[in-house]
Amino acid sequence: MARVVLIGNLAQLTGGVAELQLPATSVKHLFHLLAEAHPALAPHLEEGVAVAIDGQIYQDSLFEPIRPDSEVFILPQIAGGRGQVLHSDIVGM
Amino acid sequence: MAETNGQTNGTHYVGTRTIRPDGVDKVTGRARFGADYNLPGQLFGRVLRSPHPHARILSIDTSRAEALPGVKAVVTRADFADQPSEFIPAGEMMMNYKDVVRNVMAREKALYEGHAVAAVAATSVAIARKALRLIEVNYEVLPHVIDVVEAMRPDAPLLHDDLFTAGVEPKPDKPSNIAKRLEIKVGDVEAGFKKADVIVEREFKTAPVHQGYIEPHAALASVSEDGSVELWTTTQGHFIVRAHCARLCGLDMGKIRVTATEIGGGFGGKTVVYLEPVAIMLSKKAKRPVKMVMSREEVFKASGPTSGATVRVKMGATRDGKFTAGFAELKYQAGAFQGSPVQPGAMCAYAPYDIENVHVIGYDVVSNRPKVAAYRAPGAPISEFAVESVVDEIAKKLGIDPVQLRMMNAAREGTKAAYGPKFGPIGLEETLNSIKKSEHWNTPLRKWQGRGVASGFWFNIGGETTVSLTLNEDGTVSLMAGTPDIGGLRAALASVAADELGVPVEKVRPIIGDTGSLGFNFLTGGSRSAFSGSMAIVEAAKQIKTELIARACKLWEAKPEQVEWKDGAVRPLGALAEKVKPMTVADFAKISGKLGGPIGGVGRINAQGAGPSFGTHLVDLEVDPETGRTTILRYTVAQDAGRALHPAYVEGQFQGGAVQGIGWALNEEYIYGEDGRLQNAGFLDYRMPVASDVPRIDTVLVEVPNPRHPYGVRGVGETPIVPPLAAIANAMENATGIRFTELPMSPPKVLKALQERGLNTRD
Amino acid sequence: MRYEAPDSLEGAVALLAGARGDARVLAGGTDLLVQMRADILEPELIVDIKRIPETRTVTEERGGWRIGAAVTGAELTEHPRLKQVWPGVIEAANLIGSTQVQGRATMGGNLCNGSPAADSVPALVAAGALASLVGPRGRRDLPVEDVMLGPRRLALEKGEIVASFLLPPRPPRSSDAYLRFIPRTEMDIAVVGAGVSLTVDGAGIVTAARVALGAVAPRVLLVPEAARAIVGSRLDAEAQRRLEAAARAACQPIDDKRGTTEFRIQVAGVLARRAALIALDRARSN
Amino acid sequence: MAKHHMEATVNGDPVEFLCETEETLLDVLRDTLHLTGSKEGCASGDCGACSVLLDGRLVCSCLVLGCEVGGRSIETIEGMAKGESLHPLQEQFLKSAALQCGICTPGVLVASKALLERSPNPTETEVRYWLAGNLCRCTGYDKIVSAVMDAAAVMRKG
Repeated sequence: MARVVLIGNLAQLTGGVAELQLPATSVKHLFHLLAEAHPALAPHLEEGVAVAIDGQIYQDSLFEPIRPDSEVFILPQIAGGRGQVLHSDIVGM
Repeated sequence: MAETNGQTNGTHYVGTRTIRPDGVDKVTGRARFGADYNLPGQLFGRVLRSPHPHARILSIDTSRAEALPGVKAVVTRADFADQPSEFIPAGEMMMNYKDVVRNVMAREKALYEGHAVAAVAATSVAIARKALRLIEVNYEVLPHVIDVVEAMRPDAPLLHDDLFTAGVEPKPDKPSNIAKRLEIKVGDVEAGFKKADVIVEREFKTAPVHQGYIEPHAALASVSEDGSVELWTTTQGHFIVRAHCARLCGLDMGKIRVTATEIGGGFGGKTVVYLEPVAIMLSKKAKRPVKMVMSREEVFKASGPTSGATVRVKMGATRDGKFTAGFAELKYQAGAFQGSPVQPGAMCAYAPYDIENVHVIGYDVVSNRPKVAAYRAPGAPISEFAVESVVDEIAKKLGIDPVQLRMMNAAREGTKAAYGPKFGPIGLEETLNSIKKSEHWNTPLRKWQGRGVASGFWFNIGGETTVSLTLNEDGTVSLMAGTPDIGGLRAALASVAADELGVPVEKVRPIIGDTGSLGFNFLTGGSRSAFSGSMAIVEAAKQIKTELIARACKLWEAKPEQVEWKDGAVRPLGALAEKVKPMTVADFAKISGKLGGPIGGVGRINAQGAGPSFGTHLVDLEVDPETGRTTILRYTVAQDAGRALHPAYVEGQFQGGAVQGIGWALNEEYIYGEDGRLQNAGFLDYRMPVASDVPRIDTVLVEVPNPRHPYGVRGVGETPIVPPLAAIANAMENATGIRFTELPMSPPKVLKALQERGLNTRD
Repeated sequence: MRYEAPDSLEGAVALLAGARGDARVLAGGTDLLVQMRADILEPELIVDIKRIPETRTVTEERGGWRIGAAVTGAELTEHPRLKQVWPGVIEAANLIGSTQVQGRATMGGNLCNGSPAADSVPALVAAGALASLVGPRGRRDLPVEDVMLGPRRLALEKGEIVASFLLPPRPPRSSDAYLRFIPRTEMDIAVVGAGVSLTVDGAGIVTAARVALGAVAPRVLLVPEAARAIVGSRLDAEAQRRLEAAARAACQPIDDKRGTTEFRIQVAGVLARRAALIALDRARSN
Repeated sequence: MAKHHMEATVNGDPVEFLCETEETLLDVLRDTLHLTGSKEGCASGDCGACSVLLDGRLVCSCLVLGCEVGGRSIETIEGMAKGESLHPLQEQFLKSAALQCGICTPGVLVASKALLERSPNPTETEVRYWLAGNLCRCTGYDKIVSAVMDAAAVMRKG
């Protein structure tokens, strides 16, 4: 079971649950399991979050594998994708 | 066939100081920037802007302007379809096209001085300006609020009656100017403070500052009768501009072709659309090309600065210097619409340190100012200024050398970042060490001189990137990237392509393609363009090498294991080497037709694995105690670049970021009058550093390779603006004994502080 | 918008006097063009005075110097002799804007722009310079301190222009200095300016002095009390304190984006003292 | 009223143009003569991106009226390279990576040329103060200043 930690306001959408154990095998699978457990999270998962798997941050990347002993953090996304976003959050330069 | 990339291919251009391919055009005046484009029959567009910081727009009468000979089109809020209140996530900061369309053209209300209210296209600039004076706008002036703390008061003038603070439970029943409250919690700060022997708590204030690019926003749009659009604009991301214009103007993306002109600086400020949708709507009405260029005053009043903020920081440490807890409360100005960089500010605040218990609360607050736009490491300089100032105070209280204290608490590989996950290999310690070892650090100072140090962190990003490599018949290589080149990107990418294909770098011609020539590219920002672009080139080159090896096998009737790619050629192995000669890229190019047609590769990636970049800055300064004037005497930047593709342009990023930080720390600020109007909307009184204000900026290139990048590259562009604010405040404290907590540290503030302590004399 | 470039003072005066709407004199244009572009001014007539010989020449006259109102800062700096005689005036003119602006900006324009922060004006006032005005009623000389009445308000009659400045003859052991305060090292408008001109006797005692302050009142101030504070002294610590106090007492500054009232008053004393010490040092070595 | 008919010399070539009184030399260069190498960053003489030489004197072309330049000689960035060969300053700016975005570069080069014509061996301080009227937001000025000093050395050797 991967250890999954929600950082920041996302925990508010789970009624305060900030840490879960989930048998996720990929980011896509993880999102599916999270959405099942906490439907309020669903709209925020497909766009708008980054996923850190064992320290490495991934964004808009559904097929990244997750190992049973992985430590996974769900973070605010570090930049908006696809440009549906006018002011992407962390885009300087 | 062996996996090949730069490392195994024997790199020789990467890491060297090649001449940038776009250089000659830029030193001869040939390079075409936003305002340098013109089309036959073009009209000139001008924008009418609100003189009021906050006013209801009761009516707009454009009839007299439209009647003026030479006026071909006028647009107002009526020409832009309203957008539904649909939140699109960008990080946890939600963006909303309902706001975007209102920022491009005011609807119910003008929310800041300079807010666009109408626009005109005419046959001459003079006529367009005259027409603006003929537009009658009937305003109901409303009370305004500029300061972020005042805007948070329950009785403050309300900007949006449908804005309810997000992130608080239960959902508020009254609207407010607080768009959002966010929180980051790691460990237990209360327990952490209990373990502390020393606790320092301070409140800081920073002023909004503008990105200050020298090239004003400019756009040239041509809309034809069939609704297809050509747009030339100075932007950090033409694919992003296309997406926004499609949405705001109700057009199909496929019908919009956006060309990114050479860009005269952006620093985050050109990740946003202002003129583009307006030029398109004017051109659509007039059926003629429309050119729009902002004046410098418009740039200051109507394009994004970054947030001013109020920040409270509380840190605890043990007697022997271990940080036990860090708390921060961040109140960031968003401008007239929600969306300040408070989220990244919160995540970065304690990122440089290995600290178990962190609690950061952030507020995103609207007020009657221009909507903030990204600016170099958005949000981070503000929160890290506060934390790095307090770190220095702790060092002083404990009598520990400030570099030593940072070293003792520095984040390193495996450290759990203050925003959650563990760090991979990072270079903070190396930057601290190189500063400590520097001759600069060990030079004595005189009275009224001070020395300060501070570290800084930025995430960096990857993201969607498409780059194409095409072999021309003569063996030269055309490289097309889709991220605008602001500071030497083409030079860096050309070196990578040359090394990947084993061709001379001058045989590689890099260009920035338009939105019709390449697949999607996210914008140049987040320090991603060299990182992601070079990754995509490795991928594109791999396709070419695979194809060449396949063709060689066909031609030589050989098996893959009988050939290898080495140093820019497919080489026969063993017995085969007796029969055939190695073939270079150029050899294949000459006869590509005979071997199956044109040869090329396209790297289409969503780059992951961006490595964070840490930096440490060291500054010496001198204060004139009688006038409060500060002179920067000496400056050294040490930063981890992972691997510098082009060292000179990496150093340039370090130096430019440091000097922008010097301006932020000492003189730059938005100054408002009681009337809510900006008083210094020009270079004269905005006071960016000039050449005589700054010394040499020495650089130390630290290279701790990023294991997730084929060349070890980390983004470098943003981190350099993070440390200067605190480094300078720490040096001021060292010079005067006074802890300055408000930016800018301009002479009147400094002299006042010195006078209050009777220090304002030379002796 | 009409543009005229007469080659005689009479021609310029006639054009200005006859103008129907707003008429403006163009010397260096470094203020006029900016105000036109910012829609602050929309003159009906622009009279370029740079083709008028008197406005463009520097000549020795009556033992002093006559400097054309349209001579640029760069030209003044390059003049072989002026810098020795009037270093303060030249360094002041030299502080108006960047190198580029120096190529255009003039002392006439600097004065007639009517800004209390004009850099060359306190130096000219300290120097005891006269402005040579030519108008419909002929020529008259006015002390520079009397030309400006307040922000954008001048003592010029309709049709009257500043043709040149007259710097008086210099007794031995005399010199001057000008200092200004700006937040940056260049490119800013003076937050405070101080000009000091003085003469010392063989024993190094100040026998005559003029002290002028800029940007601390609605107009550039001549401060006789400050001069009195140092005449008869060797500018010792006590005299310096008196000078600072007198200079500060004369200030009635505003609070604005460039500096606070308190800041301007405090720094005016400091700059007056520093300028006086530089002038003294120069005078002694003359 | 009618436009002014002007004749002047730009980069050694005779030019004729018509302009309104309010048009600046920068407007004329960019919009009428299509010499867009000179840039408008502020239109108030505060950024130096429009720097040109007017009868050999460094000025901001945004602070000169088009109708003032009759019979005078103007040098812009477009006239800096002679034939095939770049000016030593242009060469050095490329070698030293003294530009990033490049918008300020034409003005900086024209201003630096004016400096080296007057002062072939400038100190770093002299260079920094001479160029104080040329804003650059990208480079922090470091590589610009060293490029000018190095170009000066090259030019002294001849």
